[in-house]
Amino acid sequence: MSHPPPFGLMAEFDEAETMTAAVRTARAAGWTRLEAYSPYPVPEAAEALGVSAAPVGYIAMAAAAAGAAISAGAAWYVSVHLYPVNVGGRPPNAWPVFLPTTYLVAILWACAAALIGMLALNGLPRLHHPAFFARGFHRASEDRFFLFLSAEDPLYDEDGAAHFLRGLAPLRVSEVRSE
Amino acid sequence: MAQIFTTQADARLRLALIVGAALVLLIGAAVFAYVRSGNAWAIGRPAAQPIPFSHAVHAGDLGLDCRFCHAGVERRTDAGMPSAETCLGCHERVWNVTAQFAPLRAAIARRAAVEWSSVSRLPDHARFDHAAHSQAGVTCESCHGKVQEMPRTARAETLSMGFCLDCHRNPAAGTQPAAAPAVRPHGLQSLRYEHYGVEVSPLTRCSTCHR
Amino acid sequence: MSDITAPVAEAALRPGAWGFRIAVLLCAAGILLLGISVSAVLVAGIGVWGNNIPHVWGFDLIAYAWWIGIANAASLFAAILVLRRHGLRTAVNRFAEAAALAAILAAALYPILHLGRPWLFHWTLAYPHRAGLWPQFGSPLVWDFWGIMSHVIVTSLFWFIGLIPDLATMRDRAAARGRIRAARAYGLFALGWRGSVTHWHRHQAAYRLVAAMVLPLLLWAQTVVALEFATTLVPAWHQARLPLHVVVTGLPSGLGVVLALAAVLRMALSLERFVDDADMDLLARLLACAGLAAGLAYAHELLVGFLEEDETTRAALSARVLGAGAPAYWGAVLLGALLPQVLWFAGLRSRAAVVVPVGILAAAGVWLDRWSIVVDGLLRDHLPTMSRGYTPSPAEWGLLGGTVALFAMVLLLFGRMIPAVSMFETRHEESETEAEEEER
Amino acid sequence: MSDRTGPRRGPDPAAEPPQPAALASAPQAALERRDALRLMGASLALASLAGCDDVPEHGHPLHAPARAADAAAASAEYATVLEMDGLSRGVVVRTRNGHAVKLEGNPRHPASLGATDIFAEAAVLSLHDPHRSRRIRRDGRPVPTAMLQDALANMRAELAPRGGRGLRILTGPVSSPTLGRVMGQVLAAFPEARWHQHDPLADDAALEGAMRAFGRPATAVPEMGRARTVLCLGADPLGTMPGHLRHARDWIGARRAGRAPRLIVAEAALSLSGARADHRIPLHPAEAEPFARAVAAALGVEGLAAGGQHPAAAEVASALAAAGPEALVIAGHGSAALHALAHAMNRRLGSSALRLLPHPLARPEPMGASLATLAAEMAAGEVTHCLIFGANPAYDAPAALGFEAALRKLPFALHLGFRQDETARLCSWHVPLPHPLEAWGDSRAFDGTPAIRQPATVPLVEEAWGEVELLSVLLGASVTARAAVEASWRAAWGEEGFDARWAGALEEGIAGDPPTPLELPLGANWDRPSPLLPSGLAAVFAPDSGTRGGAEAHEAWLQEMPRPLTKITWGNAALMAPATAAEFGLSPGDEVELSLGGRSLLAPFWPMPGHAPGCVTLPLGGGRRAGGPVGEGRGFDAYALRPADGAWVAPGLSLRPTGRKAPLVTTDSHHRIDSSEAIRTVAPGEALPQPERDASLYKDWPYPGHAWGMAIDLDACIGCNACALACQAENNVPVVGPLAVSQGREMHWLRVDRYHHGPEENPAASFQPVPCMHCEQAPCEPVCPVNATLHDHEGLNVMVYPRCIGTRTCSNNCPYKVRRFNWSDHRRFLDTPARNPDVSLRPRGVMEKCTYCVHRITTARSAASTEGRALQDGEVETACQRACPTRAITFGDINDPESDVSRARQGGRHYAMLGQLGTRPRTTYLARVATDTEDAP
Repeated sequence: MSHPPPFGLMAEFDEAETMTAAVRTARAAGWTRLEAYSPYPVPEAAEALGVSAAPVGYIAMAAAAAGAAISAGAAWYVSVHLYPVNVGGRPPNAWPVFLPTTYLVAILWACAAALIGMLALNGLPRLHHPAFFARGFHRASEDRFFLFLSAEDPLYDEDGAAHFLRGLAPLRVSEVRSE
Repeated sequence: MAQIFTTQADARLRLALIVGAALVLLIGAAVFAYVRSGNAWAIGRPAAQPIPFSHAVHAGDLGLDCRFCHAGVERRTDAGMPSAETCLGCHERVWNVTAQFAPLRAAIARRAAVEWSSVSRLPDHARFDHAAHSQAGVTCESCHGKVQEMPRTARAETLSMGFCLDCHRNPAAGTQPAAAPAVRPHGLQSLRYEHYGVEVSPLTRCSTCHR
Repeated sequence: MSDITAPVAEAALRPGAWGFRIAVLLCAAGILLLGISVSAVLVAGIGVWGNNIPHVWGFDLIAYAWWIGIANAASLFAAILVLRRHGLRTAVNRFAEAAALAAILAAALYPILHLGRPWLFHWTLAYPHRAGLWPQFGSPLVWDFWGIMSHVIVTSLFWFIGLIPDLATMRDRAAARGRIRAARAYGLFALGWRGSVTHWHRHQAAYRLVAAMVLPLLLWAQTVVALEFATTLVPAWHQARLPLHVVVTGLPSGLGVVLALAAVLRMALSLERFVDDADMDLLARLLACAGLAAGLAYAHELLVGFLEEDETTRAALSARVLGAGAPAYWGAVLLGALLPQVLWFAGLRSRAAVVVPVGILAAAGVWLDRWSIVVDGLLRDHLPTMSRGYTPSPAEWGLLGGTVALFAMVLLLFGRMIPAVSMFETRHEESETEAEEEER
Repeated sequence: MSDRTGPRRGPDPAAEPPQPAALASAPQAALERRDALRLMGASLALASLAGCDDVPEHGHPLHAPARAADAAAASAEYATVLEMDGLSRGVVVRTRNGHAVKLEGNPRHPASLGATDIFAEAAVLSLHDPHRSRRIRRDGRPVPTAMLQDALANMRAELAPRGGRGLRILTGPVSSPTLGRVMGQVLAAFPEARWHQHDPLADDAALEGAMRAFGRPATAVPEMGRARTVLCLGADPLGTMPGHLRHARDWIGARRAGRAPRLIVAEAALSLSGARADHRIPLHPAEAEPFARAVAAALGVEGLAAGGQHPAAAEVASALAAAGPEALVIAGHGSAALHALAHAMNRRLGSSALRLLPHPLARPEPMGASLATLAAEMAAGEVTHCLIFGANPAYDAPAALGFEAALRKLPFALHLGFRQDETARLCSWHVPLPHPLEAWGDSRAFDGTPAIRQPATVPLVEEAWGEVELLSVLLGASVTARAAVEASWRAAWGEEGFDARWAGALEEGIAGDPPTPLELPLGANWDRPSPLLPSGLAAVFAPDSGTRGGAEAHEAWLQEMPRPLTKITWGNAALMAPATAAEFGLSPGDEVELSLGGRSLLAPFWPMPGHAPGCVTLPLGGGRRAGGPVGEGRGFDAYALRPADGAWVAPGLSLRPTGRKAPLVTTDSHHRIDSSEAIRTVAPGEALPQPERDASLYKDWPYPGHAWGMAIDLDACIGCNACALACQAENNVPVVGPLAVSQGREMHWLRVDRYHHGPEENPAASFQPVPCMHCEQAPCEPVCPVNATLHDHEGLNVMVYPRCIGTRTCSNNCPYKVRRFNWSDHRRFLDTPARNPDVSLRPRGVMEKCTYCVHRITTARSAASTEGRALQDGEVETACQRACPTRAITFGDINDPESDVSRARQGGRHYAMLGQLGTRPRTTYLARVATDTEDAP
């Protein structure tokens, strides 16, 4: 049985605060390829990791604009160019009555884009991931917190990284294999 | 801990998503194409007729004018189907095949019309005026196709609302300018108007064709 | 801390009890009734209903507006809790969202079924039809079509986004117990969620963003339903205040259903720890508030209607309020606005035997309000010669009963299969509480 | 099928192909089944026949030379006549492929002047009725024609030696010169035979009154157009009186010309004339004669045998006196003395507004007495053979007469009738009668104008026999109906120029002029007062405005058409003044038990504002017991209470509420006094303020070609429903049945709203026909999600049935509520040869509504553009417009300032219903002109 190359090292914590502190320490130590796992949102840790959620908002906003434009544009194009008809004496381009659907479609697209954008930014769906190899990782969705150092980090070497993590007072440090 | 999904699971999921999306698009496109296709409108499928009449022989080889049999085409809503007398007027003398013409003789005996099957029948709610169209320069061929090449008469166009609208939106393309004035003085074409800069033609109003 | 997750997840993962099975059977019978009623409408046409001219709409639109009201109020409530990061969100968000989703599914049946030719409903969609025809974008019904479609999709999205991390929990628990099939099923829908802090960050942004979008969407969707009436020339309907009235009087129905549901679920699934007495208390007081708001809407209706409106509108209102429409109107006021006021009494609102019927009756009161608008609004029209009565037929009652069963069935399955309270929100909440305690 | 299109089988035995013997002996059930299949199949099977104009028995189409080439394929029109109470009115029948699809009035005929009434319109429906009689039957079983011929031959052989003793012939009222002539021949050949006539609606009192006044059966025909003041004593010249279409036209003609005849109506139940009266006096039947006497006395009529008192008399008399020779008194249903008084008053006033004409019937006689004699003879066993032609005494003879029991005893009774009705069931023989649109004949109008009735449609029943054909067998010389009619007119006109005159008569629809008026002196001893009616509740019998005497009860269009004043459909009700009903504690729809002379019946009560107190109006024509599913059991049979002499009034009625609700279907949800802004009234000469065209943010859509509009003159509308029925016939509008009507699902595209205004004891009534308003800013259109209702380039609000998905929102947003929804699929009942092929049938689940007869517009437009000319004003006539007796509806191009409709809109009475809503309707109204019973605003 040949050992596959390691994916990285996982340190397990039982408190969000220790994990957050560990993230801060790691960042200060110059680690760049690292990730933290938690059973509920820990905004402080995200902040420490330097993650921005703004792109989700931008995606939603762009989708809203596109949806609105398509909806209003379709209504206008159909009513003015494709088949102009006399509906109760209203002019062909009765734009105020196109607004309600435009508004609804914009919201619909924004919401759908928020979900899809969030998933895309997160690289989800990804059913198989090396992180699931980590020991005790199933408790990441329950009550444990993890800090992960990637093997691809320039600072990474197996012993140094393990030593660094042990210094952060984890419950356990374990190697994560890549496959 | 152990992985719940294998490494291939992600690939399979992606494939499933892509195939699913492609299927949806494909089915949509197929339906879109089918409802516009000749199949959905029975194009090319001849109807059962009381006698095996061939337009290819009469209109093609012999070069008979359409109006010889469809006498009302320039004057009436209904172009008219030939009566048994019209057929037998010639066929008493030429190609007098008694067995074939039995339905015609029966019709004369019953004083009834010959029960031709129409291949261009429009639905009950549509009204088509042959006189108005022929006077406006619409050729028979534009709707009925090249009947002079059809041994068994079959529908040549969908005759769907979209088909009618194509021509009603742009009548010039479908008519023979030589055969009629560009715009008939009291025809609907003469009453095009503009509203808020949008040009509207009476030819595309519902009541022009529907009843 | 794993004792937070266990009871909630266990409720979903343990085998069904007898009570559950009986309830499912009852609902299945109701859904059979729904099937029969729907078939009757599809086969024989809506002539099997009691509608006529001028009562072209009856039970169909009443039930539609009513279900939409429940869905709206419940969704609105859930979205506000998320946005305000209110403590109650851990307890009732999931119910509220699920109730909203079930209600919107029940509601979505009606706009299609009530058509004279339901199989042609897709003509309201803008797609290239072979006849060259297009929908009429100015119609409130097209607005409503988009409204209900957006409503269904956005409510589902909102519910699903909140559910992803909990599905991951379920996956992991099932895997830990060696139930690999269940783990795979949950895992597929958890989309490989692994609790990355980065993911959480974006997830929260999307969740709150959708929650923020739910507010205007729902207000507008409800408004569009009201606009179907308010844009007509019927004197009782042609009012600028109607959208507000419909939104506000819809609140007691949604909150009433959420309250009743919370009371029932926490007993049935033994979730007293997560939906605690304080949560129930707050929810009950909210329902009382909603009743108060509805009461204000009625007061506004009467004041404006009798003091400000023209003679035709006044006559129409007076027929609804004082004439033949009085039973429905005052029934709505009594059940939707006045009855919830008993919940101001702490002794009463702590009892499930009070809270459940009050919640359900509040919803029934809103149904009466919709009857008062849809049916009794036509008691007095412009011309007296075309007024007729309206009596619902068995097929309409069957449809109403059937959609109630459908609603209950969706909720039963929800309670059985997915976590009834938001586990990650609960964890989050409790960790914050602990932190606060520590600070003290 | 060839035998159907050949010369139709007449009574000639030689022409009769032998019937298969098996048919006669086949089991009854099999025959019935076979028959049922034929009933359903026959009309459809005939649809495939194209053009039968060369069939000798077929009629002569209008404008024959011009249309000859196209006649086979397209439409043809025939001028013919239809009878009502034996008197004819002219119609033009439009046919498609040989089938009658629509009737319209014949403008040349004096009893029509181009208008129709609901009964004429419904003839198309009865023609195609699947329940009409199709087989010769003996004791109820179909038998071959040969058996009938044998039976007739035997009968002739039996009767001839004894001079016809024991033979009785009972007909309806006969105005036909030919039938009269043939009857004369029969009576000459069988001197002991007797001819009786029966008509439940016959006005025997009018005949008796004329006999008293002039000593001969004259008839006084009013000339409404020449009168300045008209007193109607129970008469209804605008509604039920013979010649009503003509009277209505004369009345409105004078009213439009500013010579409005002041109409004073004294009557018990509110009638159409009463509704439009300038002054109406609710009069209990017991007061009728005293009132007339008081008026006569005040006028100075000589020879009065008794006096009378009535508070209103003096005023009425002075109004009549002031009009002098332009005054006119018309008596209606009442006593003979009342008619005599009317004649005397007219004579005293020197009235020039009436014509005294010979009675139009071939043999005028008091029909009640005639029937009573027959019944007595039958009961006494003096009758061995009875031939009943077209009459239905087993149903519509007064029950007190015992006619049914007497008829049952007859050894040989032959019923020649259109349906297997109550009488047919009691007769040993039944022979189908052809529909008037299928058979040759002739007839006279109310003023005696003769006309030839020609078949306008392919005969749908092979075995039908006309009266003349059957009688000719009895005479031993079989002739066809056409030959008999031709013989009559050949005798009248002479041989010279006969063919041209005959062709002209068929083309014109009239066969000569009315007779010259008579100059008759008032006889001595003309006034013989009737015995005073005892006090107490009185029953007043009246023809139902939908089913008349019951003969029309099987016409579904008529059953479903809301009665003009009560809006009752599919039945009848006991009508009373609200005050009288209050005495009995009745509310609308309560069931009451009515007893009179030992007989009783159950009837629903319905209030009628303006009804005279102390009496109950019982409409005749309900409770049919046979003849078809349409009419059977609709309402109650008032003949059960009618006195044996067929009187219109019977005292001593007792009424008892049963405490139950009776099933009564009405479209009247506001059966009380209810005025509305919808109806406007102006003082004579007053102009309504014409509102500014309301401002809009949007520019108006241009209508560069025609812009169709309709103006409905409420001052001319008499509420007769002809427009609504014409619309139903023209547009293939379905009949939905009583259940659906009770649910509020009636389908009439054009309804006639009735409003009462004024005091409940004596209100005025206004009628308002409401078709689609074709609003320029139509509220229905913007709410449709699929563009199924739109405006076209000529301003029509069009409804696109195939596009409709049935959200019904358009109806919600229609303030006029003129849209109708197909709650179920009616197409299978409509897809018959009787349908108008120019109007498509609507499937289940779609909206429909008035189209302004868009098919007529497009047909006319195509015809004009094919001929390279512009459409002329008046070239497009809507069905409702064409039917209206008072020309209340004008339709045309409002872009053309010279069109009739533009001129109507320019008058001061023009207004838009609910105009304040900003819908800008194209259908607009002309306000009513106030009369003295109502106040102008």
